Amino acid sequence: METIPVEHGLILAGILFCLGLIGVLTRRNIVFVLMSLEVMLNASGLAFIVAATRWGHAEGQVMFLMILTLAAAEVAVGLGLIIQMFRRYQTVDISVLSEMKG
Amino acid sequence: MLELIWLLPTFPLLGFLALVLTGGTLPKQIAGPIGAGSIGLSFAVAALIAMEFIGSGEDYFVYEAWTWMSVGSFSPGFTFYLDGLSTVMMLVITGVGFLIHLYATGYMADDPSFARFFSYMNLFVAAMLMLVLGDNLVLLYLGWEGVGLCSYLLIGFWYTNPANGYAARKAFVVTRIGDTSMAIGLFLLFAQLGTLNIQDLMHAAEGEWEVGSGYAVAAALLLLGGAVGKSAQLPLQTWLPDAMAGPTPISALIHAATMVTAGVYLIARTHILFELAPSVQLLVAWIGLATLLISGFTAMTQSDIKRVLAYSTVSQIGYMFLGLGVGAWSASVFHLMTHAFFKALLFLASGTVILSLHHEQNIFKMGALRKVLPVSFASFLIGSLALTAFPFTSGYFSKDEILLGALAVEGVGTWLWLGGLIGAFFTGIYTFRLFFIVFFGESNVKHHVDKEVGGWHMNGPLIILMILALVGGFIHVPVEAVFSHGEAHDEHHVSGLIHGIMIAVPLIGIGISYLFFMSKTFSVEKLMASGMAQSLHKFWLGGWGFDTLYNTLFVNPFLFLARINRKDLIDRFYALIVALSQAANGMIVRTQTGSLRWYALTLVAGLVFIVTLGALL
Amino acid sequence: MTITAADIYLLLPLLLVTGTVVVAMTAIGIKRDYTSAAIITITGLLLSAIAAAVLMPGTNQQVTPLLIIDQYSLFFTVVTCASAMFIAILSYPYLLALDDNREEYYLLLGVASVGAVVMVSSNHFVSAILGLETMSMSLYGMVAYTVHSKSAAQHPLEASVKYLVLSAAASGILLFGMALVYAQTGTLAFSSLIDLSDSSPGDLGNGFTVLALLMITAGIGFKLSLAPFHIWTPDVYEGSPLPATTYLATIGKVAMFVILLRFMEASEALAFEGILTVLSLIAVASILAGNLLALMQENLKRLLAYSSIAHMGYILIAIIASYYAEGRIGIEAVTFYLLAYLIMSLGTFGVASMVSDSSKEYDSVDDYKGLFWRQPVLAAIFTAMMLSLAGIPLTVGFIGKFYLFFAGVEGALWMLLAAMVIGSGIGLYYYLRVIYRMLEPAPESGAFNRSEQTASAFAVVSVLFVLLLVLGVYPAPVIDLIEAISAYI
Amino acid sequence: MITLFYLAGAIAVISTAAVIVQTNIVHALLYLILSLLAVAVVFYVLGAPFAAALEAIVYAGAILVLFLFVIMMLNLGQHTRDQERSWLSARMFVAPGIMSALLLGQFLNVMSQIDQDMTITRVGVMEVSALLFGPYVLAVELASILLLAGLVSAYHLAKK
Repeated sequence: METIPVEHGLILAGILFCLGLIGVLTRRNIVFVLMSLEVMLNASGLAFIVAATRWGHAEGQVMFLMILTLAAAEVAVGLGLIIQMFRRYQTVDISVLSEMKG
Repeated sequence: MLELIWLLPTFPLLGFLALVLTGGTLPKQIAGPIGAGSIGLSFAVAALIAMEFIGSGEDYFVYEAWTWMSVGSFSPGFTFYLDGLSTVMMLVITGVGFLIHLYATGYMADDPSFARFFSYMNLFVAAMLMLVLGDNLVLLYLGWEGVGLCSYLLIGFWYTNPANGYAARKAFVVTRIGDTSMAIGLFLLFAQLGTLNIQDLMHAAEGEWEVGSGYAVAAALLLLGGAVGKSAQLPLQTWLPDAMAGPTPISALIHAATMVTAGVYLIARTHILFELAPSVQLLVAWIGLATLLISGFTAMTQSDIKRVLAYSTVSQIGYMFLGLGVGAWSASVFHLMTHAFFKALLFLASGTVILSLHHEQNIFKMGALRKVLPVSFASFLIGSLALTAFPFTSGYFSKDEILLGALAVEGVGTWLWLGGLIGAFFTGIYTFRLFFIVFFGESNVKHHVDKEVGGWHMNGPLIILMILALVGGFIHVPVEAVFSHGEAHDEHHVSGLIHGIMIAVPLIGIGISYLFFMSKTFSVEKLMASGMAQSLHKFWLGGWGFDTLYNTLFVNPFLFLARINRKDLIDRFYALIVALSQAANGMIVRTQTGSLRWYALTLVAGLVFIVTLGALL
Repeated sequence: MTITAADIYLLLPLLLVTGTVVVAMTAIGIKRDYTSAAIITITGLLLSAIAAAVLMPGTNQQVTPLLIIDQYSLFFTVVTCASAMFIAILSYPYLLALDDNREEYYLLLGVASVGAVVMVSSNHFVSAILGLETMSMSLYGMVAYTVHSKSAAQHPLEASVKYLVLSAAASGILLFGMALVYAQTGTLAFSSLIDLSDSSPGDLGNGFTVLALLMITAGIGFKLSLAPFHIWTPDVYEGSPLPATTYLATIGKVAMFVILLRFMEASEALAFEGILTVLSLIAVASILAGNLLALMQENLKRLLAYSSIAHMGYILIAIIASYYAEGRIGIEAVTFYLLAYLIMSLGTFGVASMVSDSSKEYDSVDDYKGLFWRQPVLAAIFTAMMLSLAGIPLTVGFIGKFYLFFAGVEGALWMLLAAMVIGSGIGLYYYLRVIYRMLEPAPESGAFNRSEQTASAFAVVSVLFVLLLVLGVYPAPVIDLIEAISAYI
Repeated sequence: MITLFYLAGAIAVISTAAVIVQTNIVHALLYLILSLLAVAVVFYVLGAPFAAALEAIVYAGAILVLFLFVIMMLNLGQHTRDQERSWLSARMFVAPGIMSALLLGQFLNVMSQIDQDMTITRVGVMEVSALLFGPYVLAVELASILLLAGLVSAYHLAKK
């Protein structure tokens, strides 16, 4: 039987998660922001799969499927908003969306 | 029938609401019947309930109208507790209250703020009933503060005169000192015994605290603080004479018959606590004695008809405290009732005098009024006799019981009895001094008085109160069950001599008063000639210098502080809080930049912060 | 485990809400009609509220691993469905004038309610996430619903983008935390983390558990807009159309809190000192930040957003107290306060959405100047709501705050209570400011004079007003009910 | 197999890093697909072939195609590259970099204390499906509602 240290799997997920976070925080292009969000969600899914492997469960995979669904729906709505935003401002720069403050 | 007890405070409350919600615009023809009628209805219900309750022979009756909320061990509710004590109180409040309301419809007829007056009066009665009928500390406190508020509003009823406003503030501030003490006492009881129900509290206190234990003494002392404030006893007695600034029916209802006796009620209600703290109980007696003597002296020197009566009220409540202090619980409650009759009578009669003389209150500007004001004369005669404890009037029986109770105390009892007797002697002097000066002698009236102000709604209450003041002593106060386990039951056999002395002393007082003010056998002027007598007179007139003392000790330093504080340090402090909040607001608002990337950054920063913190802990 | 007929019966409220969406969608497919979509949704929500109320006595059963149908969840099913119905009624006049497809709004509202019902019945990560995201997904749409309308001067697009991006990031954090918990426990159901950390050989360590729990805390903290994760709240509230704001502020928060409560109780997370400290800090920070931010705020929606941050902080105190205090007083306090918060917020936003509509929102505090002289009844209701939010006696807000306070006292959380007292003091200032503004003389060229009020919307705020008073004066029956249902958590 | 795990993991990390620093959006998308495929390989190694397949099909195949579609629709081709470059200065990375580094440091700190091996058991389509159509059947139904919400929202927002 092959074994992999559980922490390696989780650390991989953690690294991907942090990369996603960096993407969300740095990019001004909203499409990139959305892509980075996908990376974060995917990292969470990976963490679930790793955990499922640790226990030899199928449940973690079920959760992964749910995350997949969630990611798909989020992308659909997000892209809808991007289209709307581009139509109004002719840009994908999220900095234009800072009219409300205080 | 007993379940209808919730109607008692409800009627006055509805009256209050009706008068207030119409904004005081109701005409007198409607506002009067609402104001007095609501109390009348309450009295009718109270009478029926009292009859059924006494007939049932039960010791007490509890009716839970509803529980406000029940959170953990804290469950205040509108629960009414009826026993002998609260029966007496509710009958006095609604009965005497109704008569005074009725009287007031005549007395206040020309006042532009007629409806406002009755709205306050109704609210007062509602609060007072809540106070005496509530079975838990929350209701008790609610009623306690409610009557205080109404008292404040009514003393300052004629608020256009700044002096009235001052009197109202003084009453409010002074009683507030007592209220604070009481509130702390209630918290102490709740915190230590974990229930709000008064009866449960008393039983718990009995079970958990030793006689003379620290908690019992502290709680009893704190409650006593509240009682002396509300009942105008030493050292917080100074507000009551000034409270006479309010309309006379107010003086009769609030500052003679009901509210000022709330302190007596409070101590009687929590008598078990005081029995657990015998030292405090004895203190109650000494406070009562000191108060009755001091105010007795003062009453002899006053020239304002209402102030004389006010000091006599303070003095009579002193008797009640004396009774409480010596464990003559039912005697005190008895005196509370009879006092309500004759003092309300005296106040209302003085109201008629004042009104007939076009708001003249100085007794030296009256005189020879017995022909002109026959009803007032009769009222004053009967009221004064009862007040001086003339044999077989109501006051005689109750005062007698208190003094006998004092005599029964081991050790200091004789002294207390003697002090009370001296007080009774002075009562005779000052009461009949007032009576003789006002109704006999030569007329000093400036304005011509054509006739006595009256009408059935003013004279009717006077006549009923006259009867009560005369025969009220034969009413049996059904409070045995309330005090059953605490009262000194062993009837001391008292010799005829003692009885003779107790009957004779007030009569001697009356006699001396006659010699001074009626027959002029002795001259006041001659007595006053010596310098010492004058300064004594001045001292007594000023109420033993308590006002001056308090002014020097508290008010002036406070004013001084306020003056050097013209720049207002305290207010600066609050301004600082405001400025700090605004500055904090200014800073924190800057975090709301509107930039999405900044928002995301704070989100992650928060995450990093708590994760790091969690790892460090 | 498969679903039996008895389970179906217990799922009736959920099925009814879902069915409502399906029926509404079919109706829209056949013929676009705004009124009928509204009526179908309102009826469906009402029916499911009734169904949940009927099921309530004596029910306590796990239906599949995902959902727990007990009295507590059914109570909140009733509450959320009724609230959703109220919001649906309030939305009707608001959207009437919208020059766009109006019908889908009710589909979104229905789906969001499905999510809310799942959330309040969830004791499992899968259902928690699915419910949460179903609601969020609909809310993205609702927040941006007026995006096409030219006359809508607000910023629905900005609000929706901000909400979506930040909420998705928070979901990512939440999911990662859940994955770590799952790695630790091996089950997706909410379960205790205490037993493991002591003896179990497969234990991943205390630090690991705390890390996982803190990530979940951060995720949930975002959804509840607790400081320091609160920063999105005012912008999203301000930009959204009022009915969407109402949904977000009421049901969105309440359903999330139920999940938090169940998770905290089941996982015994508070037994970890780190979690306890962090939650206490979050509570204090939320109370102070919320109240301070609201202090000078001139936009009513932002003001309410800030005040909701503070209210969430208050409730968190009771959650912390539930760990310290004997008995279930903490849970009861949370439950009661959630109910109180729901009533007050629905009422406040309800009145605001009654004086506004999709073409013009009156969301500046100045717009309410003189409301007392124009519409005394509405102003009186609004005043009562404000006083209740401030916690003045004889309103439900007072009882709620008292309950929280009592729970705090039982738990001896003196510092937190001090924060609550300070916060309430500051709060009084800005709530009263709104009331004073209403009492000022009405400006000549008044911003709004809408005299025609929809009777149904008026009925809704009146019902809320009555509830506010009744629960403030006579809360005993509701407290008894809450005591009974709190035993199920 | 073990080597494959580390190899795929490395590819995933590198290509994800490339995504967040890319200025060309289409290239970034391709890197993201590469990253997702690498993660799919990781899934496979970890004994989750079903998840791996779905990762490849749904994520890489469907979701990212959706991205590509929108990018093309908005015509975000070459001409936005300069703009991206101007937005993406090194300074921008400071604060997020520190934040993420701290978070990652926490992860590493906590996880490096774990010393446990997991045995890889294959959990195939059968087992997952048995769950999905057994106890988790409600989850499947709810997922459909979730998708419905996304659908309605997206439809309403994206329409003209």
